[in-house]
Amino acid sequence: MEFSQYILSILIWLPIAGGVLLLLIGDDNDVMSSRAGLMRIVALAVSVLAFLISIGLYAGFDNAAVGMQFTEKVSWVTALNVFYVLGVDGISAPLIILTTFITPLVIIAGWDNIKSRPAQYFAAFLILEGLMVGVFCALDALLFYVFWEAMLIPMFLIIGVWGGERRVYATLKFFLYTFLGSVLMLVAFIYLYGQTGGFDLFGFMAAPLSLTAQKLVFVAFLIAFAVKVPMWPVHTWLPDAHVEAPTGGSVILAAIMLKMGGYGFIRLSLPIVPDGSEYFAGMMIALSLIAVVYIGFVALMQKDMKKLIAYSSIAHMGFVTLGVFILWSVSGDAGAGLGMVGAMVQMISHGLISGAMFLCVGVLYDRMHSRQIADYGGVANTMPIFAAFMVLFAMANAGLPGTSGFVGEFMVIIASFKANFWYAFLAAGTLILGAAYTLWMVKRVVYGEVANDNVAALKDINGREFLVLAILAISVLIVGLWPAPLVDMMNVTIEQLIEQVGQTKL
Amino acid sequence: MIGLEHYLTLAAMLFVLSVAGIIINRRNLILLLMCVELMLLAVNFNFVAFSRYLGDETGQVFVFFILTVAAAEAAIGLAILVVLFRNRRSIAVKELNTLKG
Amino acid sequence: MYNYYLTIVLAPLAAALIAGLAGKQIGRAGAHWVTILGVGTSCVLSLLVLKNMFWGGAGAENISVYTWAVTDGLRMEVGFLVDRLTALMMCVVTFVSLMVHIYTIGYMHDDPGYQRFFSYISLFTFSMLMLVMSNNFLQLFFGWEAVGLVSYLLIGFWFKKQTAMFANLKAFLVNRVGDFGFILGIAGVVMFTGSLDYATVFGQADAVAGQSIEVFSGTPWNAMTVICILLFIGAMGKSAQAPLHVWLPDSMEGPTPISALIHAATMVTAGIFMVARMSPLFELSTTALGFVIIIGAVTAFFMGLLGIVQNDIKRVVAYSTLSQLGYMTVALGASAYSAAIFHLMTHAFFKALLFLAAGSVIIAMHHEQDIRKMGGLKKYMPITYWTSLIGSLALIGFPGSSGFFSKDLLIEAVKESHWHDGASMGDQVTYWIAYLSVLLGVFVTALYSFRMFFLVFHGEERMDAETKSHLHETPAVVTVPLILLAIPSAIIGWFSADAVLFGGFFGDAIQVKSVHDALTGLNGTFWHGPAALVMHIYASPVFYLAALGVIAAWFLYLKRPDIPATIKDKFSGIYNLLDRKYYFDDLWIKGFAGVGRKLGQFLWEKGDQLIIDGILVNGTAKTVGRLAGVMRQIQTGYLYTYAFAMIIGLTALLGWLIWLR
Amino acid sequence: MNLMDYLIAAPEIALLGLICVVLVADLFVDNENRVRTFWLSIVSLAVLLAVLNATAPDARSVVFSGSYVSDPLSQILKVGAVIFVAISFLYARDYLRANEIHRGEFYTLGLIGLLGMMVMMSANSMLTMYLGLETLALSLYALVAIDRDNVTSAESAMKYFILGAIASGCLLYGISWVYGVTGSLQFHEISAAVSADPSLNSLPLWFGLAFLIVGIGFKFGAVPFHMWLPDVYQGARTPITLYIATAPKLAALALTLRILVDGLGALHETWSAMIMVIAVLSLLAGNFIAIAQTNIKRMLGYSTIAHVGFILLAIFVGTEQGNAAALFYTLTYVVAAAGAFGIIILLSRRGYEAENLTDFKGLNARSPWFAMMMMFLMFSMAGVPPFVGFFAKLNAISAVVDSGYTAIAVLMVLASVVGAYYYLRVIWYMYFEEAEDKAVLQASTDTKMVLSLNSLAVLALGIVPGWLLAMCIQILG
Amino acid sequence: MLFQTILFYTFAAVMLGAALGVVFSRNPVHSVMLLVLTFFQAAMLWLLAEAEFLAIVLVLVYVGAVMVLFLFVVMMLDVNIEAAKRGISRLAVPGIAIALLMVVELMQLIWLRGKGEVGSGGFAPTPEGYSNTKALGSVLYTEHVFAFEMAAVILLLAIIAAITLTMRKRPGLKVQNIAEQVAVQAKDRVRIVKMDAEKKQ
Repeated sequence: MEFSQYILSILIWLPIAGGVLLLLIGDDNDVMSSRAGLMRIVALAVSVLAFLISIGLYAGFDNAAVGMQFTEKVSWVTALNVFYVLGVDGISAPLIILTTFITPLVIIAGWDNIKSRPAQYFAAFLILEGLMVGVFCALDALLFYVFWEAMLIPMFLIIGVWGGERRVYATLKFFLYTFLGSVLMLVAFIYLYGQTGGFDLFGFMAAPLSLTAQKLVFVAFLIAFAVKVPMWPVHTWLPDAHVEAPTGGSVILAAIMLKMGGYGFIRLSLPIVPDGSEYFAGMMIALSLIAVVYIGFVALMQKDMKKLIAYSSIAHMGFVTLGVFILWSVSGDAGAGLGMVGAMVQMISHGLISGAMFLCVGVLYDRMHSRQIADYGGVANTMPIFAAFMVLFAMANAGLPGTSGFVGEFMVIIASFKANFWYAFLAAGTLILGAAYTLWMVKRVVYGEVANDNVAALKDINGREFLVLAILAISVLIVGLWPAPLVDMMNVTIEQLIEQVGQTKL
Repeated sequence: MIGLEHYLTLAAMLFVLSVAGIIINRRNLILLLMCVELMLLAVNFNFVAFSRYLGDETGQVFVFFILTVAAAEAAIGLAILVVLFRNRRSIAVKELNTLKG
Repeated sequence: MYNYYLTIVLAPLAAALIAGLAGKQIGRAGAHWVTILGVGTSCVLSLLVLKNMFWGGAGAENISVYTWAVTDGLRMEVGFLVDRLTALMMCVVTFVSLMVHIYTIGYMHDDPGYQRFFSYISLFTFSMLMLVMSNNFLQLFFGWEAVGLVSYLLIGFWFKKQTAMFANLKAFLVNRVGDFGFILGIAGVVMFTGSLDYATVFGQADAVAGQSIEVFSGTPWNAMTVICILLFIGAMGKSAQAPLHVWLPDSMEGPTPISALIHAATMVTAGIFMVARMSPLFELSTTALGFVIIIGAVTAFFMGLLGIVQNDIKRVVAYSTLSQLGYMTVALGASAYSAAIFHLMTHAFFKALLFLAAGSVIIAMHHEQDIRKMGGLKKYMPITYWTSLIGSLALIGFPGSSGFFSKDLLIEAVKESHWHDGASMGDQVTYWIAYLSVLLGVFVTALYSFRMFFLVFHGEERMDAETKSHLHETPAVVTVPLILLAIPSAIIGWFSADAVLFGGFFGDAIQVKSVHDALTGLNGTFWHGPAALVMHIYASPVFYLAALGVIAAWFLYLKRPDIPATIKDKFSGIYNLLDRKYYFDDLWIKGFAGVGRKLGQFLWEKGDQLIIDGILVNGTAKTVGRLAGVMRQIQTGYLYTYAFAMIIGLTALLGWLIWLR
Repeated sequence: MNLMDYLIAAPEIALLGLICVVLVADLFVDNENRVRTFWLSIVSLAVLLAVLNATAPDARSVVFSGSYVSDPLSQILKVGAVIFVAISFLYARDYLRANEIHRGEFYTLGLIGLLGMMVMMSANSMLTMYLGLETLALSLYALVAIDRDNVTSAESAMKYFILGAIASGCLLYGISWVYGVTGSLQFHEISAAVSADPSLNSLPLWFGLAFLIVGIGFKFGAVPFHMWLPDVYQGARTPITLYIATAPKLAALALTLRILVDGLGALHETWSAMIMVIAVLSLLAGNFIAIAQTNIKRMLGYSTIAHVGFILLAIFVGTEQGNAAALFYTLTYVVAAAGAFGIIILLSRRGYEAENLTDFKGLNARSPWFAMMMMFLMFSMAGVPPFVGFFAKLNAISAVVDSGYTAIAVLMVLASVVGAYYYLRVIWYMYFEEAEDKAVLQASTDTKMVLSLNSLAVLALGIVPGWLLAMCIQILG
Repeated sequence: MLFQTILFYTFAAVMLGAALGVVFSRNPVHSVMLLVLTFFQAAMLWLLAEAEFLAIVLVLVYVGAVMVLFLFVVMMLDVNIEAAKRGISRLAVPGIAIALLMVVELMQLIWLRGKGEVGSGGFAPTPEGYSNTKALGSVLYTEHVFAFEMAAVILLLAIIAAITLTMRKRPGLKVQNIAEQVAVQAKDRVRIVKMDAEKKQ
């Protein structure tokens, strides 16, 4: 019995166990009490341990291997032929590492500014972490679905309990929107179960399906994943959820949860219904481009920082779907694979950048309790270190080369040019729009004379905040300057995926 | 020749009449209980008719049990009615609407 | 040499990081010493590299540093291509940068953001070096954007100043418009060659030129034309060609040293450099070259005109920069890449000099920039005066100055270019537009240069008494760079023109089709060495036009200062047109930005909030809620309703069985 | 007719004996010591479980001249019913004591109701089924009215009674037609008669079927025969509601499966359409109207209607898979319902019914543990994994999809999205709002323990649903 | 035969008329009496159909016990008849309509569509010496013993329920304490009190 054999299970269940432990330790609203201290340390220790274990995953990951690694398989619900089967490949492994990487940061970020029910807060994040890892490594559709839906629960509570003014509206909208999306996916799963007799994803992939069936299944998947991504026009839950969520919630939501939509498209839609995906590819591309352009314009006019970043997330995620669905419009080198890898890198990078942006807003919000751009101005005068980070992340958000934000966009634009000039034309519009909305916000918030007394009274970030932002800044730069390790993880898997998608199932 | 159909028709009419009585009535709960008795009578008619038509006693046995149950039902129904009357001093159907929506 | 290159690039970066991250620890002096050391190292090593190329006979080197990423058959690398073009650029960049570093010590002496400033300009040097030394498009784009970033940071260096904040945002966004085209161009390159590497791409250039792309379906366009125009749009942004020039004058909100470094000498020339670097591609598309030359010509002439009406000392120089960049672009369009690069080099020196001199004046004037409030500074600031004079003369092409050689030869190259030989009507129109622009531009250049020169240094002293009492020459850290820049501005043409333009200096770095090669044609007909050219100035209209310009400036601004005002009144239409800069700012700000914001507001309020959220999402929720409210009414609470419902159900089932089944 | 018959029917006989013991023993207990009756009832139920266990059937055996059947289905349903009756007794105890309606008759009537359910579960003829049904129904009417001084209880009892009588009248009318057409009351004979003479499968039998469906629909609470359900859920005292909401659903399932599948399986084509219509209506009406509710008991009543829609849709497809799904659904739904009403009882105290949704405000602050338990239950009912409600819905939908009714499956999932809203609202009140009532929850340890186990069961069953599902499939396979 | 037919129609007409009277009568006491009449007519009809035992049981059990109970309750509750007089529900018209529709449906079934499927015509002939009562009795305690027991349970239930719901312990009411009664011992029954003789004062 080898440790590495169960590494995925450990990554799932360790945080969940930690979360349960926290719930058992119980709450103490006095931040300074020893119980609260113990609880925070447990939370951090568990999340850091999970991250260290995921480093082991990285170390043990074989870039050249085709197929799943670290697989585990146990029968779960025999009557339905459901298995507890886990495994990672080049698509899921980076996302898992991203998850375990972001969670400790979120926990540090919420260290002592969550005043009410901290144990439940941290427990929710730990449990959420386990479930998210579960989504990324589940290879059984039902197991996937269970993790996928279960994930909503902690998030629902995080937004609802620790959120802002309109948290109830936001969190209900979030839950119902995503729930609506996923139940249709469930119907599709059940349909496929009827066709194959099991919930094995590979079984689904191997099953021959008629074009009509594929189209319907694709639409069902689409609704689930499009909501999660989110794609225009099912995106409106995101700004609300982001605005109302506590900082940590926004970070997790933006950094990881949105990725599940993209992951779903790549892991499920493409290989299971290749012909259906091909049929709808044009529409998907159109929606992606609308997301990039339309949402770019909308983001420009936001008055709330979190909302702006939320809209920018939607626009950035448009690149993911674009990169994936140009698959059929391109052939040869530097085409489909590049788009797909670009989409994946964009997901990772967006995870880092949007997380960092939300943390930045959180830093301000903790001090001024406002997210309105108009309430700020000249923050750089009182918070120079913070301003430096903010500008860095803003630049990354605008896709500046050398930061991670550039890598994915670059790859996707290059690949989409091959598909159609206008795809690339509209996608590249983000260069202008992205810079416009991000930097305009930076201009109004960070620069200028000190706008009011509140800003004048601001204190620069403390060590804890510095640590979190610095870690993210370094990762943003590393991915931007040397994405090769990341890209190498994905190459083989994506190559294989494209080959698989290329074979019709009709 | 009087036969099955006639009895069935009679039963059907009684049945419908009892149903109509329940729907139309808005003043007296006791009347509803009586309509229920009528309805059971209609059913009994059916059973008797079929039993005789088929020459099979089981139907009549069933009627026997229905009569037993109907008696028990009447007892409990009236008991509930009494409870209701004690609480509300009224047995009007139309006033029985605090639970709704 | 690999270690040299690495050091050249990394030394400024390391210096920038030290000054930026550990600014507090190392102090002000530490910051300037470390950055000067870094840039100085780069400068020295760059000169060594150039020397090796020039005299050591070292060939071009194409080195890969590390693999950025490889996927789907596309290698994305970071690497250096160092040939003579690169080496020359490296020297220009590092030298000007070094000068600016030194100058900054004096200029920014009292600024609280001292360390930050040094960090930025060192970072800029690093970025610019990455740009010019790149051996592939990816890194080129990296450098391209990185210099944009630093430019953004530096324009907005005084972040409390609203105008500066406006200017830096504007600069970044307008540059992004260019980058938008640029990245599409790169995408086009990858599409047709499957590579980002210069060598590979150039190797396949001929094949690409044979292909076509349907941007609009049904109309196939030559692939190379599309790629080149897209790439050139990038250059238009960075090199501030009309209509993407609007950011450059505004960028003067930044501290003067960076105006010299970034917005005159180096960054803005990145576009010129890039086109020259891409000469193997541009050569294959006459259409693209036509586009380039027209844009250049328009910029060269019309931006120059704007210089005449500007009153801000830096803005005058800025418009002059625009105009000169237009010259270089025209040269590119005429396939005289070497001429463009040569002009780039000389321009770097004299324009940096002019900016620094302007900065010197500004220091002396206590940050007063309006030339109408200056005058007669000659006697207070002799060094600045003389160096300015050298710079201005070089700018207008005074015989023998560096500008003379570069500009004269450039104009001659345009005159003799393949456009002139073109048979078609279009070619001829292009030719005349280009040629007349550059020719008349000479007059305009002389006019605005000396207008400024006279207004600043001669004539009556219009500054207030307070300022006047403090007027004195600036300190050595300011004047030494002026002098050091004045020297090449004055003389570099003498011993580099022949080599750079006619000596095949660039070797394979610049490729020109023989039919396009006007410069080589000049060799022996027009060009007989520098001395001969100076001797034959009378044969060229350029000299007369320049002289006319200077005289006109003298007449209008020293002799009869009342005339300009009369002209202003008489031709108020034209004046307004010039004063409002042909309404380009309005086009961009009110036009595109305004429409964009309105569109954003509209999409947000009507699209997101009203239709999607209001009607579709919340509307559905409300409908469900209302439906629930209506449906619960069925549950009236009356027994008879309940019984009725049951009976209806029963009747319906029976009815279905009887009649429908 | 021999001794074997009595042995096989031993659970019912034992229960009847125990009822008499409890009934008599209660006379010797005065009001202060009524809890002894409770414990005696619990012991009786434990004994009954033991008897059930001892007589667990391996196969189907029909006794008492075809009136009584003992098979694995009846066994599992009976075990479930016994357990839920015991749970409802436990949850009820403290509440009844606090509200001074702690009377021995509650337990007696509850046990007689259980007997009725068990007879229904084991019924193999229409007659037995009817008698079991009436035994259950009559004890329920009495239970609803047991708080004699409560106006709404009396009102709801009256409504329940009248409508119940109409429903059983319809059921009987239907039985009479089936009897008239097939000449038999026993399910397997009816089935055999229809198979032997397909011409019987025509309008008269269908008519009988339609009337039977009214009875079934009423018992389950399916639209449009559901009208009693919200009123009774709201009007009855909460422990009674708990009782009604749990075990009788198992009996209703038995009623449905025995009549429609065992008896009239050959008419599947006809009844499936009817069941489908009422199921879909239940699904929609239940979920929609529940949204507009402010009383949580009433809301859960409408939610029950929606769940019934799911159960009936699983049955409507007529496959073994569907029946197994219905069984699984019912069993697990009842677990969740027991827990939910248990928590409502927990929140109530002397003279105070926690029956408004707003009473749940800030429960997380008052008792994080039970707030979490309630959250589990609500998510389970909403069908969110990893709670068992998800698997229940999954099986039901799976059965529907596998029979080719994908559109209905889509409707089912969409309805559950609508339904999710009102479950979420409970969680919202518990977690996102401040408490208006800060009183500490009072309950005895055993209640708390069982309630916790009950609620945790929805999670545990969600994580390991396999055994129960396998059991359901095996039973109905 | 004809005589039987006439009897059938007479009884049927009276029964339906009485049933209508039950539903539409304004006085509950009248309703109860009309219901009794209905049951009597039904019993007659059953006799015609040769279901003698049930006919008798109907009269004995129903009229004799249940209807009396009804009457008793009507009297006991002392309903204000005047107040209860008016009022037909809003659903009267649709109610009657739906009832008519149902009649149409059932008639369709019985007379038109069901013809030949239900079978029609007279009742099965009874063998010589057939005793309806005996026939029922012989199956009631054998085949239907389980049901019979259940019927007993239901009656027990009815007793319990009725008592539970209606028995009131008024304050001051003297009730037996069964526990005490059973647990009583001889020494509790007789208490010997020793007392001193009274003295005359």
